Amino acid sequence: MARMKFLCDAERCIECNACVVACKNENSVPWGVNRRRVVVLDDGVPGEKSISVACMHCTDAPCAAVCPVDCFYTTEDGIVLHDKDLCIGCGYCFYACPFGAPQYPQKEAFGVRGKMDKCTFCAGGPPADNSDAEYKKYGRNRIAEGKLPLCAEFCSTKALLGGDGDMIADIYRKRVLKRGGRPQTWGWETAYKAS
Amino acid sequence: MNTRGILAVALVTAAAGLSGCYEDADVTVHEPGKYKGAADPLLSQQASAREEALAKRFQIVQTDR
Amino acid sequence: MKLIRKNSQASGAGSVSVGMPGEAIGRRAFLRRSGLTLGGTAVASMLPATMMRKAHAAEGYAPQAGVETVTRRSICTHCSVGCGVIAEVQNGVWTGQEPDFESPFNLGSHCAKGASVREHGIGERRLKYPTKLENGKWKRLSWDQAIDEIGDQMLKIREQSGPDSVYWLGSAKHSNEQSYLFRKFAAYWGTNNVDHQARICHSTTVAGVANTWGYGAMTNSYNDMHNCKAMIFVGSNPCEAHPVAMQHILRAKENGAKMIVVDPRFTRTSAHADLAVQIRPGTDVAIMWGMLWHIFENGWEDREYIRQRVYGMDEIRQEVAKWTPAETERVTGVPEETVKAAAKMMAENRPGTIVWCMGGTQHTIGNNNTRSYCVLQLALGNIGKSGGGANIFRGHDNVQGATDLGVLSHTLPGYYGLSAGSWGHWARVWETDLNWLKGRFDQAKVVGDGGKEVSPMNYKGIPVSRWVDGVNEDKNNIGQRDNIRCMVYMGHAVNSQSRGPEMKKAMEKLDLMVIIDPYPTHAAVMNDRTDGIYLLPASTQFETYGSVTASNRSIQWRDKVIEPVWESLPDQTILYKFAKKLGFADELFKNIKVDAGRDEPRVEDITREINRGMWTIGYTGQSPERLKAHAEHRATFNTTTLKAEGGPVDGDFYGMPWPSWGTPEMKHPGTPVLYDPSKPVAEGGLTFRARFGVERNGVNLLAEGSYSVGSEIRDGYPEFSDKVLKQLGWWDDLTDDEKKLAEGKNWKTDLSGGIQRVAIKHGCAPFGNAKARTVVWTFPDPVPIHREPLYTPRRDLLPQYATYEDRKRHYRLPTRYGSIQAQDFSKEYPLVYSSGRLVEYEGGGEEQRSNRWLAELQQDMFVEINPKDANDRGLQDGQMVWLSTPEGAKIKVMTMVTRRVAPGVVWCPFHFGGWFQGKDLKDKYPEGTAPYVRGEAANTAFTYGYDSVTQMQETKVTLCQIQAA
Amino acid sequence: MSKAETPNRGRRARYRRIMFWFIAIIVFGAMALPMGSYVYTGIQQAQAQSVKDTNPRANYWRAVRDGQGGYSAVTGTSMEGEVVNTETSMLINNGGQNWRQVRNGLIANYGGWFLFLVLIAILLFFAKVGRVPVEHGLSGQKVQRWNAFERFVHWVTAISFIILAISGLSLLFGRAVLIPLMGYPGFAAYAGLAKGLHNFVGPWLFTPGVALMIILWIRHNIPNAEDIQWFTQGGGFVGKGKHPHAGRMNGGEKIWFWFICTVGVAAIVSGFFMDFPNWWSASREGMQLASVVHAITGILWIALWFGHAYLGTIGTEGSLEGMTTGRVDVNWAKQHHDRWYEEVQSTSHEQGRDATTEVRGQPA
Repeated sequence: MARMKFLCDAERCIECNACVVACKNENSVPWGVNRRRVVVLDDGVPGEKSISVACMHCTDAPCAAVCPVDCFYTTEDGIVLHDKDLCIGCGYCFYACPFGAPQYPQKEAFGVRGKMDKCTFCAGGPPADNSDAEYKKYGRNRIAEGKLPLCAEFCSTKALLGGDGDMIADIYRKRVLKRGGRPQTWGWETAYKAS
Repeated sequence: MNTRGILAVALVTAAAGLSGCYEDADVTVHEPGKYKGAADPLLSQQASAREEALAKRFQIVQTDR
Repeated sequence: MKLIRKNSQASGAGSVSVGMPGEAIGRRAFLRRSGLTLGGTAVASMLPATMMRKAHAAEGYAPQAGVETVTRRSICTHCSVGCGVIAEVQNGVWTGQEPDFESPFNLGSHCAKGASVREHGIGERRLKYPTKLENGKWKRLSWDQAIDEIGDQMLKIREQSGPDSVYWLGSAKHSNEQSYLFRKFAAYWGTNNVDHQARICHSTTVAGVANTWGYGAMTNSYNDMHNCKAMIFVGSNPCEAHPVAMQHILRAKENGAKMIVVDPRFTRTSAHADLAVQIRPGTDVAIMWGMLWHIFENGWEDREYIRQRVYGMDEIRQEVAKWTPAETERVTGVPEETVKAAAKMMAENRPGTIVWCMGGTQHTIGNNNTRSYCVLQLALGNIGKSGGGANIFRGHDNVQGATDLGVLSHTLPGYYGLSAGSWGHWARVWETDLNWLKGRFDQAKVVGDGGKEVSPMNYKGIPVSRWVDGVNEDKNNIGQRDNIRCMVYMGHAVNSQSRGPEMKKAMEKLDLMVIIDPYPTHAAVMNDRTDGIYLLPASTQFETYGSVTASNRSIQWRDKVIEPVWESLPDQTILYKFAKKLGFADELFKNIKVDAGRDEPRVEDITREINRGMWTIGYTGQSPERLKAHAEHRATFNTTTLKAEGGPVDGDFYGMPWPSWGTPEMKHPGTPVLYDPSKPVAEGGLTFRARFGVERNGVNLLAEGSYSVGSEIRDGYPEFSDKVLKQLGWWDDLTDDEKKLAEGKNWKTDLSGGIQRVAIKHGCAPFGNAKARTVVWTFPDPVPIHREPLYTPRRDLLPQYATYEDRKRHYRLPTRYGSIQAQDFSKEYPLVYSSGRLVEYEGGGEEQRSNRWLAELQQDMFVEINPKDANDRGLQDGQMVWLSTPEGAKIKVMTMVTRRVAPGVVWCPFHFGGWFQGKDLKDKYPEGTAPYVRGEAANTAFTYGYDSVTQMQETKVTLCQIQAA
Repeated sequence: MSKAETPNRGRRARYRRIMFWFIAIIVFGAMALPMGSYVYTGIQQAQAQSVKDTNPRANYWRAVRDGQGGYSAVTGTSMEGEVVNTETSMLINNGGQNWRQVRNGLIANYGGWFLFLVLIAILLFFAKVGRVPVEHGLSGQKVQRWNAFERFVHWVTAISFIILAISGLSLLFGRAVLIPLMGYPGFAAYAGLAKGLHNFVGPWLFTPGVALMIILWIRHNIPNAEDIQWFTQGGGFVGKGKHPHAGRMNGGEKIWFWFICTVGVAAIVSGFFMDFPNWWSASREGMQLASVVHAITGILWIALWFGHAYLGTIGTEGSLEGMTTGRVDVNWAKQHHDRWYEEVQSTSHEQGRDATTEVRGQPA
C-alpha cells in the first residue's frame, strides 16, 4: 500500500518559494495562512540550507492525538486530513505539531482563530471530490484526479518530492549515491577548503 | 441509607467513572487509517485504485527525461 | 456566481464588472468586519464552516465543478527561462494552472513567480480602464477619447519641437511581434528616441559580446549546462533571478560539475557553490584578470584554440601581467589562494561555462567587464562548445526578443544599425517609400557624438537610462532640436532607473506622460503633477498571443489564455489605434491584416514580416507554422540537446534558437550552440562571425585552420555577398528568382535568402568564419581594463584606475565621468551601496507587488547590512533607517541585519515602488490599483554613472550612508 | 500485648519494611526510568556538541532538531501587518511532543482520576460525618453576613465558574466521554459552543468577579493565630467537640481565598495568555506552557471547589442561606464565626442598634 509522503532535498532547495505560491494558487489560501513555507538556516553564511516544510502527514499524527473534537482522519494512502465542520479552532493541533503545519485565518481576542487550515496533500476534505463545497473549504482535490500536490509538481529544482514514500526514498537514495560517489563535488565539507 | 450502602454506591460510581475518564498516557487515541468524521468520498475509493495513477504521475514529475 | 467578468466595451463608462469580488473579498474585508463586530465573528467561528463567511480569496476564479475545462498553453512572462505554462480555463475564466511537463525548458517546474501567473487573470489591482489625471484627480475616459486627446497633444508637440520630442519607451514584456511593431511605429513617427529595459540590463553585454565574436546573446542554453564540467557565475544569482535554470545547473553539479560564484554578496546561489568568491563591488575586470594571471602563469590556456580562433590575446597578456596575485587582492579584496583555486577549477574542468548578469553589466565599465568574461572563456577555449559558452542569463521573458527586434535607440530590428543602408533594407521589407520615411524625421542636421554633423534619422537616440537628462538638460547641450516633452511608457517601470529626484523633476517638466501598462506603475504616482498623465490599460501576454524569445534564443509560441480583462487591450491594438490617430496606420500596416471590428492586427502577419527582414541574426526560418508545431510537439525534444528525436519536427532544435538561417522552407533547425564548428551549419553548427574585417595591421582576422564540419572552405572566410558567391563560382546555385533579389546584395540584405541558402549548402556560415577579437579597437578601452566606479570608497586606487574623461556628447547627451569621480564622498558616505533581485519579484515589481500570492512573501522594502555596520550605527534588525547617497537622495527602508553582505557593503532589492523619499504614495494611485506592497524604490537613491559604450546605468555600486530614521 | 507476640510483631514489621522498600523501588523505578531517556539524549547532545565543527551538513540537522530558527519569506502576517501565524521561521518544534504527552497523559489521565477521587472522598466524608447541624437549633434571629453587592459578585462568579468548569472539562474529556454519547457533529457543535463560552465568560464575567471578591474580602482573610487553632481542631467538623473560634472568615475559607489568590490567579493569567494571543506575540512554547498551567490549576481549582460547594450547601446547615438571602441565623454565626458575631454585635451596639433581626414566622 502506497503511503503518501513529502521529502525536501535540502541540497536542491533554493528557497524560490514556488511551493508556497503554488499552494496559494491551487487552493486559494488567503493572505496570512501558509500551508507551506520555506525555512533557510544559516542564512547568508557557508552551510546555508533551505527546506520547504508543510504538513508531513505523520503516521502517528500529534494533531490527531490532541484534537478535542477528534476531527482528523487518515486516508488509506496515509494522508492526514481534517474536517472543518468539526473543527472548533482551539489551537491544540498547532501546539502539538512539530512542523507548525496547522494555520489559522485569524488570531484575535477571545481565542477566535477560525477553522484550522493545513496542507491537505492536495486531497481536499470530506465533501464530494472536487465539488465547489470542497474547494471552498479545503482547496483542490488533485489526488482524486490522479495528480500529486502542486507544490511538489511545480518545484523549480525538483527538490520537493511528493508521492509514494517508497518511490521518494528510491529517488532520494539515487541522488545521494550520485553525489556521494563524487566526494569532491558535493556539499560544504569540501566547498570552503579553498577559502 | 447506611454508611455501607453509600460506600457501595460510591465504589460502583468510582469504577464506572474511572473507566470513563481513562485516557492512555503515551499512545494516541486516534487510530491511524480509521476515519471517524463525516464521510469523505476519497475514503470510499480504494487507495489501490489511485495508486497506479499517482505512481505514474510521480514518474512524470520526477523524471529528468 | 457568473464567471464572465469582462466588460463589453459597448456597455460604456459607468458599468463595472460582473462577479468581480474586488475589495469585498478575502481576509481584509473579513478582518475589517470582525473589527466592527467582534462578538459576531466569534460566534461565527463557532458555527459549522458551511455557515461561515467564506474566507477564501478570489473565489470567483475558483474552479467550478461540472464546468467544461479548456487547456491553453502559454509561456511565463517573468524571467527569460521560458517556462511553459498550462492554463485551465472555464467559461473564459482562468481557474487553474498545471505543470507543463512536456516543456524541455522547465519540465513542469516553476518558481514563485511562474507559479503565480494565474493571478493575471484575476487582476484585482490592475488598471481597469483608460484614466487621466485632471486637477489632481483621476478621471475615467473611453479609449477613443484617450487616444484622441493624447494624439492631438503629440501632433502639437511634433509640430512645435519635432518628432524627437516624443519619447517612445517600449518594453521587454512585449512579444516579438509587439516589439517589432513598436520599433517600426517609432520609425514611422520619425524618431530614434525609442528604447527599452535591455539598455539597463544587458546592453553592455550585447555591445561587448557582439564586438568580441559576432552576436551579443547567450551562446548555449540552460539545458546545455547539463554538459558543463565547471560553471562560474559572475554577478548572477539564478536561485533568485532564474530559479528554474537551477534545475539544469544542479543537474550539472550532480553530474560532477564544479560551481564557482563570484559575487559581493553570499547569495542563495553561493550557498550551492563549491567556491564562493566575494569580491568588492565593481572589480569584475580585476578578478577576471587575476584568474587569467594564474592561467597564463601555469600555461592552462588552450594555445591551439587561441591560435586558430582568437585575435589579440597577446595584448591581453600584457594587461593581465599587471594583475599579480598581490594586486588582485589589493583591488578585489579576494585572497590569492581563492583566486588561484577558482582559476584552477576552471582550467581543470573543461568545458566550463561562464554565466553573468546585472552584477557584471551595470557599471560605467560594463562593456569592459563583459569583454573580460569573454576573454577568460576564449583563453580556456570554452566558446563554441557544448558545456562551455558564455551563458548570459537575460532578465525579462522577452528582453532577448525585444533587443533582437530593435526596441533600441541605436539599432533597427535585427541589429541593422541606423545607417542609410539599414534604413534602405527595412524600407524594402516594409514596402515603404524610403523618402517618405526620411520625411518623417527631423530634417535639420545636428552635431553627433563624434562632433560630426549627422541626420537625426541616422543618429542614435537618447537611451532609456538618460531620458531624464533629455528632459532636464539645457537644449543647447543635446543632440536634437528640442528637449523631450512627451514620454510614452509602454510597459516600463521607472523605478528600475537611477536618480529618483532628478526623474521626478523631469516628469514634472514634461508636457505629457502616457503610461500604457497593466498597472498604473510607480511613474503615475512618484511625481507631483496634477494634470497631463494618461494611464492606458494594457493586456498581459496571457490575454493575447504571439512569439517570445527565451534567453537561449529559442522562440516559443504563446496561445491566448483569456480575453483581455477589464477594458485592457493588447499592445498591438493600442499601437494600431495610435497609428490611426497619428495618420500612418495604412503605411505601417501595409502587409499586416487588421481585424477592423477590434482594431487588432493579426499577429501571424507580423511574424511573417519579421521573417522577411531579420537576415542578420536568422529570425527568418521561424515561421508561425513552425513555431506552433514546436509548441505542439515539445515533448519530442531531448532535454539536454534540445533536439527533436523523431516526430513531425525531427531534427529541429526546440524553438529554433536563432540563427535559423534562410527561409522557413529551408527548414534550418536553429542553432543550439553558437560558434560550434563540430556540426555542419545546416544542422546548427557555426563559426565566429567575420564582422570586423579580414585583417588588421597586417594580422589575419579570419579563422586559421578552423572551420565547421562539412565546410567546403577549409579555412577562415569573409561574410557572403553576391560578389563572394561569384568569386567562388557558386552564384549559379541560386535560382533565377533568387538571383534577381540577390544581385548587389549580401547575406544580410538579400530578401530571397538565396545567398544564405547557397553558403549553407556548401557547409559555410553566411556571416563568414573569423577569429573572435579580444581587443575592440573601436571602444574607449580596446583592451578591457579596470576603472574604479564613479563613487568609490577606494580613493587610494584612483591614480592607477581612474575613470574616463567627461564627454560632451554620448547618445545625444553630455556625459560626466571624471568630474564626478574627482569629488571625494567616501568620508560622509562610507558604505558601498548595491542592488539586486528577489525571487518573488521582478523588474519594477509592479505586477508582483499587486499579486496577492507573491506580495505576501515580501512585504517590506529592506536593506541588507552586515552586523558590524549595524552595530557601528546602533541599528537593530527590522528597524526603519534612512539610506542617503551623495547626490542628495534618501530613502527610508527597513534593515535586515545579515551576513549575506560583507562589512562595508549594503544591498537593496530594486523591485519596490510606491514610496518616494520617505512617503507612502498609496493615496495617489487611482482607486483600487495601489499595489498590496509598496516601498521605497532602491534606484531613487542610485547616483549618476553610465557605461562608456552603451549608457548602461551604474546601479551596482555607489556610496551611501545609513542612519536610524 | 503479650511477650510471645513480640518476635512475631518484629518479623511482621521487618516484612512490612521490606515490602515498603520494594514498592518504593518499583514506584521510583517506574517513574524514573522513562526519565533515563532524557539523560541519554542529554549525553548524546553533549557528545554531539563536541563534534559540531567537523561535519557541517550534520550540523544543519542538529540545529534543526535543537529548534533553531532561520529565515522564512513566509511571515504569517496579515495584510495589515499583524502576525497571524507565528514562528514560521522555525522548522521543527520539539515542545509539541512533550506538550502532547503532558496533556494527554498526565493531565487528562491523572487529572480525571484526581477529580474523581476528590468527589469520592467528599462522598465518603458526607457518609461518615453527615450534615453539620446548627448545634443549638435555629434561633430565628438573623444577622447580616453578606450584603447585596457581595452576593451579586459571588453568584456571578460562581455561575461563571460552573460554566467554565463544565466547558473546560468537556474540552479535556469530551472526546473520550461525550463523543460516544453525542456523536461527532453533535459534540463538535457543543464543543464549539463550550469553547466560545469558556473564552468569553472567562475574561468578561469570571475574571472581574474574582478580582472584585479578592478586593472585597482580602481584609477578612489575613491569617492569624486562631486559624492554626481552627485547623488543629479540624474546623469543628471532625469529632464532636468544642467549635474553634473564627472571625468573619474561618481558616478553611481563608485557605480557599488564598488558593484563589495564587493558583486561581495563575489559572486566570494562563487563560488570558491563551485567550488573547493577539495582545502579545504569544509563542508556541508560551501557549503550550500556558495550556498546561491552565489545565493543572483549573483541575485543582475544581477539586477544591467541590469541597467549597459541599461545605456551603449540604455539608453545613445554615450556610447556604447566608449567600442566598444575605443573612444567617445567629446560632449559626455563634457556632461558626463567633469572633465575627461578637464584633458585629459590639459595633452595632456602639451605634445604638441591633444587628440581628427577627424573621417573621420563624420560631424564636
